[in-house]
Order: sequence, then C-alpha cells, then structure tokens
Amino acid sequence: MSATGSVGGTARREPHAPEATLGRKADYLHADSTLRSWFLTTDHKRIAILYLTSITGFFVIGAFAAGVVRLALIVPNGAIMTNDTYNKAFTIHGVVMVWFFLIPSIPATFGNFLIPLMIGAKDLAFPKLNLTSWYVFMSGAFFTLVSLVLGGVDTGWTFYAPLSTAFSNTWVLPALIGVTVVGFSSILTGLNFVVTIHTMRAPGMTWFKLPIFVWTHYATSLIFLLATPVITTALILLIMERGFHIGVFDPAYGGDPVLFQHLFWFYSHPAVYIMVLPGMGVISEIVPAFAQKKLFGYRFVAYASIGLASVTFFVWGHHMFINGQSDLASLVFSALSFAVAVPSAVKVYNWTATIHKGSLRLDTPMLYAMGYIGLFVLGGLTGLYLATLAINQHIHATYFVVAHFHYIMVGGTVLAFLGGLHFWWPKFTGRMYSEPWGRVSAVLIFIGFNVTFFPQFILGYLGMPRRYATYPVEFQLLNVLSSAGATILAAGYIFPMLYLVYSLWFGRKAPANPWNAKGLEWETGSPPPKHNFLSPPAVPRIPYDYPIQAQESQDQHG
Amino acid sequence: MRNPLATLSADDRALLRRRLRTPVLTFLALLALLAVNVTLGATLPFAQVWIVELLVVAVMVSLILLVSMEVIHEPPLVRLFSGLGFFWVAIMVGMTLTDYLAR
Amino acid sequence: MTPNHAALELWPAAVSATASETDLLILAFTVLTLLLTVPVFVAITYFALRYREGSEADRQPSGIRSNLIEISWMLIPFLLTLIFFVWGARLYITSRNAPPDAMVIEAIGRQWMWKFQHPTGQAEINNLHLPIGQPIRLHIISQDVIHALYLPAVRLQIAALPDRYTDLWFKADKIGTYHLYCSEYCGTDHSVMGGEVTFMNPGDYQDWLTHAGAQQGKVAAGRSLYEAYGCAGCHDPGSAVKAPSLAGLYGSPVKLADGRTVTADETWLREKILNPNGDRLAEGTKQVMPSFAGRIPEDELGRLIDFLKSYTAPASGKAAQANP
Amino acid sequence: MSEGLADGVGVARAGHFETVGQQRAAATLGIWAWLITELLLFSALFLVALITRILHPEATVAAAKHLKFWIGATNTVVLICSSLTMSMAIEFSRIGWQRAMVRAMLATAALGGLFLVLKGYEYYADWAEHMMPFLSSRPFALAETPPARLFVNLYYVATLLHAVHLFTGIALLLGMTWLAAKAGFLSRHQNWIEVYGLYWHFIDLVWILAFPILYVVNR
Repeated sequence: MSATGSVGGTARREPHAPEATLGRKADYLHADSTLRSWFLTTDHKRIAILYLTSITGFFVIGAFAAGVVRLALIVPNGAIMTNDTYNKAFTIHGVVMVWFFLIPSIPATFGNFLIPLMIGAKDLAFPKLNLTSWYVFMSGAFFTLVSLVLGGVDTGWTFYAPLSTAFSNTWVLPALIGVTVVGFSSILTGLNFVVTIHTMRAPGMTWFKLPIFVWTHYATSLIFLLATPVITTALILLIMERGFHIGVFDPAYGGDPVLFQHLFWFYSHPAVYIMVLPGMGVISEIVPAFAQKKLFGYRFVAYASIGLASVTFFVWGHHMFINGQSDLASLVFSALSFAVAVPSAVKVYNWTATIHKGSLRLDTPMLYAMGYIGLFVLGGLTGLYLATLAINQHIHATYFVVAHFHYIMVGGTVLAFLGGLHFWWPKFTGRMYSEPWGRVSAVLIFIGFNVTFFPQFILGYLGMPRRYATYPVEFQLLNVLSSAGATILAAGYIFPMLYLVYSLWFGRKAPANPWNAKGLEWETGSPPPKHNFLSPPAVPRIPYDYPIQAQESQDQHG
Repeated sequence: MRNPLATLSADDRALLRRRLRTPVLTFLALLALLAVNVTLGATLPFAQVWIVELLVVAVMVSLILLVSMEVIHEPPLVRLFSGLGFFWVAIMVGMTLTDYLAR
Repeated sequence: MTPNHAALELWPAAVSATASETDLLILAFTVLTLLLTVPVFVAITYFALRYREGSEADRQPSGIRSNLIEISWMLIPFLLTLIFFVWGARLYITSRNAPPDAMVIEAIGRQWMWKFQHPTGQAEINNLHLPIGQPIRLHIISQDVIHALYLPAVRLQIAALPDRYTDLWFKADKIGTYHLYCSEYCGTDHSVMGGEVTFMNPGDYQDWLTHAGAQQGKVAAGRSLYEAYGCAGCHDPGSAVKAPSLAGLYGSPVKLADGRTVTADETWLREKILNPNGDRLAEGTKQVMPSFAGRIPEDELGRLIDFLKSYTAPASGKAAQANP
Repeated sequence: MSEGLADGVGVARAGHFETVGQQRAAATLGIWAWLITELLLFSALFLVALITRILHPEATVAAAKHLKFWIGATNTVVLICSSLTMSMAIEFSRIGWQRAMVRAMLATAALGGLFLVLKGYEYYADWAEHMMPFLSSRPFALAETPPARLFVNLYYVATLLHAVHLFTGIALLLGMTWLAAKAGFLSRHQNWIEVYGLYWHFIDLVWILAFPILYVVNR
C-alpha cells in the first residue's frame, strides 16, 4: 500500500495518547476487574496473562506425566504400571509439553506482554486476532484434553504413520485435531508479532535499537509463519487417513510413511528454534541488566537470531538418518547441521563476554541465566554428536537423545522462562517476589535438572533405547538416579509456584525499574497502565545503554 | 435494473476505462495462458510437455502476484514477503528431493 | 540393589572394528566438547566471582576489536567440528556399503517380535545367533508399523520399514551375547520387542545350526502358525479381547470353572484348541473362542503345541549375559 | 496502487495505531504474512503429489487420467473470471462507486458458488465412476493398481482443502458485502476490500497451481 492511501477521508488525527487522562491510577490489572473484561480483553498484557495461566496449567499436566514416567522407570521390569500406561504417560508428556507449553511458553506470554512495550507501541497490530489466537489455543487444548480424559494416546508426540493411522487403538484422532488447531494459534501469534515489529515501532526506534528479545521474537515469528502450515498439512493428512481412510502414507498401498516424517520434521526441527530463540532473547535481556554492561557484539547477536531461524530449515533430515532416508540426503543434512554451531556459538560467547568486566548482581534471574548458558552449551554440543552420522547410528533413539533435547528444552527454554518470569514479574504484577526463595529454587532446579538428565547421556551411550517401559537390569542404577533427580527438580518447580502466587497479595510493591535495567518496558509503571505509556517514551540513543560499555570497533556503534 | 453504463458521464467512462484496463488485460492474458495449458494437456503433443505446462503456470502465477495482487506497486517489504513463501517452498521441495531422487 | 543384578558397565562392549572406531570418534568428540565448554564454564564462574557488584576490579574496556573476536569464535569451533563431520561421514559410508560376500540374514519385524531367518533356512524369534569373522548383512523389513533393529554391540541401528527393505551390515570379531532391541517406538510392547544376539565361533555356529537352530526352527514354525491361525490376535497381551495369555501356560496348573484344577499338558491344550467350549473350561473367562476342529491339520496342531510348550513369558528386564 | 483514492474514501484509524498509513501498512503486511502460510499449507500437499508421482509414476498417471479434466478446466476459467470481478470491486472501491463495488462483490461470490457447484458435480461424477477408494461399499475402479489410490486420496484432500478455503472466502465475502452496502462504509473500511481481494486472488492462485499439478502434468 503506498503512502497515498493514508490520506483517506475521515481518519481522525488526535494527538498522541489522549487516553492518558482517563485515570492515572488504573494500571492494566486494575482497570476493570469483571470476568468479562478478562475473557473479552484485547489488551496484549491481559492476553499474555491468560496465556501464562493456561500454559502453567499445561506445564503441571506435562510435569505430572513426566513424574509418572520417572516413577515407572524406577524398576526395570515394568512392575509399577502396564506398558500401555507407560506409553500413554510419555506421549501425554511429549504432546502437552511440546505443543501446549514449550511452543507458546515465552512468545505467547512474555512476547505478547513485552514486544509492544519494548518497541513503544500501544498494542500489537491486531489485538482482536491476538485474543482469537488464545481461544484457538484453548480449543486445541480442549480436543487434546478430551483425548486424555477418554483414555489417552500412545503414539508418542511424533505421531509417526502408520502406527498413528492404522495400528494404535487409542484416542489418536482428538489429539491430532487438538495439535492441528493449536498450530493456527501459533500462526496467528507469529503473524501478529511480525506485523507489529515491522509497522508499530515508536518513531526513532530503528531496527538496531531494538532489544535482542524483539529480534529473537521476530525470528521465531518467521518460523511460526513458514513452518507451522506444513505440519498442519501433515496432520490433516493423518486425520484424513485415520478418520476417513483417505490416506497417502499407507504402506499397504505403496504409500511412504517416511514422507510423513519429512513433513513432520520440516516443522518440528524449526520448532526447536521456536522454543530456543525466545529463550535466547530473555537471556540477552537478563545478562546485560545484571552485569550493568552493554551486550557484547549486539549486531552479531541480532544477526545470529535471524541466521538460526534460517539455517534451521535446512537440517531437518538429521532426525531421519536411520529411518531409511537416502545416503545422499543424510550426508547433506548432516553437513548442514554443523552450520547451526556458528550462530549458536555467537550467542554463547557474546553472553560470556558481556559478563566479563561487568558489575554483577547474582539475583534469581541472573542465576537462571547463568544456568541456561552452561546447560545450553552442553545441549547444543551433544546435538552435534547426534548430527555426526556414525555416532548417530549408535545413539539415535536412545536416552542420549532424550538427555540432549532436555538439556535444550529444560536447561534452555524452561530455565529462560523461569529467569524471564522472575525478571519481569515486578513488571507483570507490580509485586516483588521473595529473593531468597527465588535463589534457593534456582539452585535446586539446576541441581535437580543435572541429576535427572546427565545420567541419561550415559544410559544412551550404553545403549538404552528411549520409550522403553521395561529395560535391562544393568541400567537400573542410572535410572533410579535420574528419578531421584526428578524429585529434586519437582521441588524446584513447586517453590516458585508457591512464592510467586504468595507475592501477588503479600509481595513488596515493585518500583517501575527494580533492576536498574534499560529498555522501554522499564520506562513505564509496574504494572504498566492500560495503554502502556502515559506519555510517549523517549527512544534511547543505543540499545542496552548500560553504565559499563565495552569499547567496540567503529562499525559496531549499534 | 438500469444499465449502469448508460448513466455514466463521459468523464466517468474515461475513468472506468482507465481503471479497468489492467484487470481486463490480465484476465485476458490468464485465459489465453490457460487455453495453452488445456490444449497441451488435452493433446499431449510430446513426452516432456509437462515442462512447458509448468512454465506456463509459472507465468500465470507471476501475473496474478505482480499485477492482480499489485505486488509491483507495493513497497519492498511486501515484495519480499510475497516471494518469501515461494523461496521456502523451494527449500522444502529441494531438500526432500535429496532423499527421493537418491534412493 | 540386589546382588544378582548385573554390574553397571561404563563402557559398552564393542565387537566390530567399526564399533571400535565409532567409540574412538565419540571419545575424540568428547575431548573437543570439553575444550569448548570448560573455558565457558570456568569463565562464567570466574567472572561471576571476580566482577561481583562492589568488588575491586578493573572494569576498563580492553579495547579489543570485537569483529575479530566475533569471527574467530564463530569460525574456529565450526571448523573444528567439521573434522568430525568428515570422520563420521566416512565411517557412515563404510557401514552403509556391505561387501558382496556378506552372509544374508532375513529379518522381519512385527508387533512385537523379530523373526530372523538364516541362509540355511533355520529361523529364530527375537534372538539371533551369528558367526564371527564374516561379514553379515541383515535384510530387514516390517510387516506392520515402523520398527528399528538396534545392535549396540556393533553401534548400529536401522529402521525396519513396512514398504521396502533396509540393510545393516557388520563384521563381528568377538564372541559373546549382547542386547538386540527395537529402537523405533512401535506400540504397546515396544520395550519387549527384542532379545539377544550371540556371536559365536564359526564352528560353534555350524553346530548351533544343526542342533539348537533346527529345534528353534520348529518352534519358530509353530509361532508362525500361532500368528497365522489368529491365536495371537486374542491371546497376546494388549489385545482387545483380553483372552488369557498363553505364555508359560504349558505345564502350569489351571483352575477350572467347576472348581477342579488340571495341568496344562499336551492333551488338554489339544482339546482346548479343537473344542474350546467343551468341558474342562478354565475359570474366569468368557467362552468366545471358535472351535478349530477340522480347520487345523494334525501336523500343524503338533507344531503349534510344540511352540506353546516353548513359549515363556516375554523376557522383559532380563540381562544379557555379556560374555567378553 | 497506481492512483490514489477518491474523495470520501479511506480508513478510520483504530486507537492503537498512530496514523492511518501505519494501519493500512499493517493490514497489508498481515494479509501477506497469512498468504505465506496458505502457500506453504498447499505446497506441502503438492510436494506429496510430486513424491507420489516419483514413487509410482504409472499408477499416478492412471489415476490422473480418471480426473475430470474438463470440469477442472472450466472451474479454472470460473475462478479467473471471479478474479476479474474482484479486481473490479477493488477499483470501484477506490473511486468510491459503492453500488458498482457491491455488485462486483456479489458477482465474485456467485462465481465462487458456481465453482463449488461444479466441484460438487465433479465429486458426484467421481463417485459414479467408482473413484472413491475410501468407500468400502463401492469397489475402487483402479483396484488392480493399489498406489493409484494414493494419488486419488491426495486429490480429495487437496481439493477439499481448497473448497474449504473457497467456502470460507464466500462466507466472508457475503458478510462483508452486507456491511459494504451500508452508507459510509467506503469512508471507514475501504482497505477491507483491498485486503480481502488479496485473499481471493490467492485462493485463485492456489487453484491455478492445483489444476495443472493434479489434472494436467500427470496425464
């Protein structure tokens, strides 16, 4: 649309933010308290809170299923539950955690809340669409819960044909429908973010003044848009095959079930970066704030986000090395997978360099961030083991894989989520949480996580296949250790739920900027007013304008 | 119902002609291209005809994108977006074919 | 831990040259991983202590050009890891191209068992006996869903696809008994779908083929009948009908509906197959099984009963006797 | 667009936008982002068609020969016509000819409806020819070449998905026409027509791709 289109007739042209006069005390939480004002809200901040509440619920369901899995694996002979129960437990764990927690976790909550604040906008570009996406999410969740209540699914979260289309006797169809529907919510969220970041930035907020959080969310949103439709199609094909016998993957008629895996991983590998990139954004905010130092190599980190989002589309075949894919494809996908190391290394080394010569406060968010960096490095490098063809032939589909992706998903995304939750909790709620309890849980989660998942690297290397309800006795020691770690981890998760909820009523009132952090979200109140800013925010000279600034070369003014 | 054209002034007719020239020409071009493809499909003149057919389709698709959807008049960002999807389809098809063409 | 549990080994046995080289590759990669991660861990910890708020530390910018640093830490780790791509790819290509003189074993996966057939015709279920010092090629297909055959001792696995054959080849050089798994999730009894692979000296293998193998073959034939007549459809665990499991039934006492107890011997089994709803009914189950009288020839009935005699409960959680 | 808007035609600014230009740019970018997802959605099906063709060339050709080529071609003409009427509606909206615009929109919806009717007839013809392999009551005409049913099934999924898009499109179009017939619509929501037009053209474009991929190249 050319600019001439904007001179159209009756457009009202009021000055900026006339709403400021509507009542200075009414922040977004207290502006209106009816149930209707929450469930029909178009305020991005309230929608973020709706998402936060719902995904916390799903996290609890998924974590419970994980508990069932770890319980079953205490004994090797499957004496605690039947194989079917075990299979359903790990399937529920995977489906719920991937599609109903990890994928929406940071984008739909923090992204929704913070992107307009960070770019100095009043809302996302399409507020009604934003609300719609939450309802779409909840209806997808409804179908999935229906399948769970009716008796569960036992296909694994990957839904590989023909197990899912012809052989499983469980409630696959509602689960498939639920996951398909939830994809649309991702697409709508991603679309909203892309358009918002392109068109809604405050005057003067150029691309290289945007926080890395916004950059990573932009990259994530591109993946939402470019990858999600393909899995929608793949799942529609499964639904047609299972529900109506209109199938294209059925080997009985010469169909190729590996084709489903191609379509599945074309989405699901990039989906890893849907989960990881926003976490990187969170860490890139926390680290400079608690080092009181400008982010090292800002432009490189920004470009690395876009780089990761692009490279991730070229590597999906590394999930299929032993699945009957051609050798040529395996070689190509393996080689390209190593390229992922480049942008990942950029991120990690720049965070580390940011801490160098900073002025560090080791508060809860920073503890999570430091844990994240360490665990992400391990998770990322073990990914390269799996991308190495000869090693993959041994550890593919073993506990090594399980450990690897939990280092990325829990050590990465969940720690970033918790770090971000503590970092922006004062902004979301206007209350401070209990710092001592926060630190205790952060340390507990770090320890519990490592005790749970490090033994799984060894188990995988020793050759214990994943998704096994029963296993040879020599693996029991490590499995018991892992289950013991899971109880520590569970405790680490329960504490924040308690003290954060407690702080809602009894926490100290938070100032606008409790961490002395930079970024437009800290320029407004805690919690922010209904329309975000009472007066137009002043866009800073440079991003991460912290007291300590590393001297960078001239072309690095950003 | 009255003939809407009958009530038009000369200015309006000129305006109408100017405004509708591009859509009508596009329409005719699309029909012509479709006719080519349908003829090729119905007669199958030679073995590799599908290459020609796909080229004709590519022309039709670009015509719709550039002219009907007015991409040529859009700012660079929208032009980029209109091409992005096709680029990603190329990635998806190309990388999948490394499997199927080498089995 | 009870004392009879197999001890935890920290390095799994490798029985082929390829497996040993894979181990070497993994060890080398681990060294690289340590080289790349330990500095980060140490740096983070050191910086966290050294530059804590309020500590006396030099916070003057160092003045190093950051583009140089950025490019070096982008490229150096990448190039280092590329060495491992090349190494891994070379090893992979070797493991994908079987020598033409390899001995071919046919492997069929189905929910939830493996069937292996030796070139000489002997067949076995879930377990596999192989000679060492000779290339072996497993020619694999699935009858239903996707499975994967995983032999940790040779560090190899490959999918068993329902629509086409896949191959797995190796040359073992150490005798011993090791695990054999299904590694692609395939439904209810995925974790039970496996057994042991035994590598033997060629002489022992020939011996096995003529004695135990032949016996195994009969049992395997009976197992095929068990599948073919549809017994498995109802009597296998996880079936919708929930018919009683026949595993380990032979020789065990069975409580009858009228209160008596019989031993499940050959005669009783035979009678129950031919005339399931006659007298001496087992307690607690509905009589829904069709009669097989006149539908199953006598020789096949004998083989089926032979199979039931050898059919024990699935060996879940059983340790392989690693025998280096 | 090459020419500006007539007087009294434009867009009313929503509260969270700073300017009308920003609002229009957001709407245009938004619909393009959505169209990207639509393209990938259908392209995944086209990819399946391609792979099916590579794996089973003869069976795919046999199945494609059974598709109703002439109905498909006619439907393509119908959609190209509807694209023209949609383009006309957009042009009328820009020069503020509301009545002509509404008529062009109704014509577009009618052509879309015609497409669906023809599609329905095509399905009926398929049914009559035993080309519905998923119906257990009617044996498949090409039962002797099992892989043929893969392509036939794909044809149903692809055309049904397109029909769902078209149906949704017609419903939205009728709803919007109802609003657009009211006085003052063009001064407040002119860009709805433009944005909707992009969607309609794109559904047309998808069919322009689907017709040769399903009906023509495999003959």
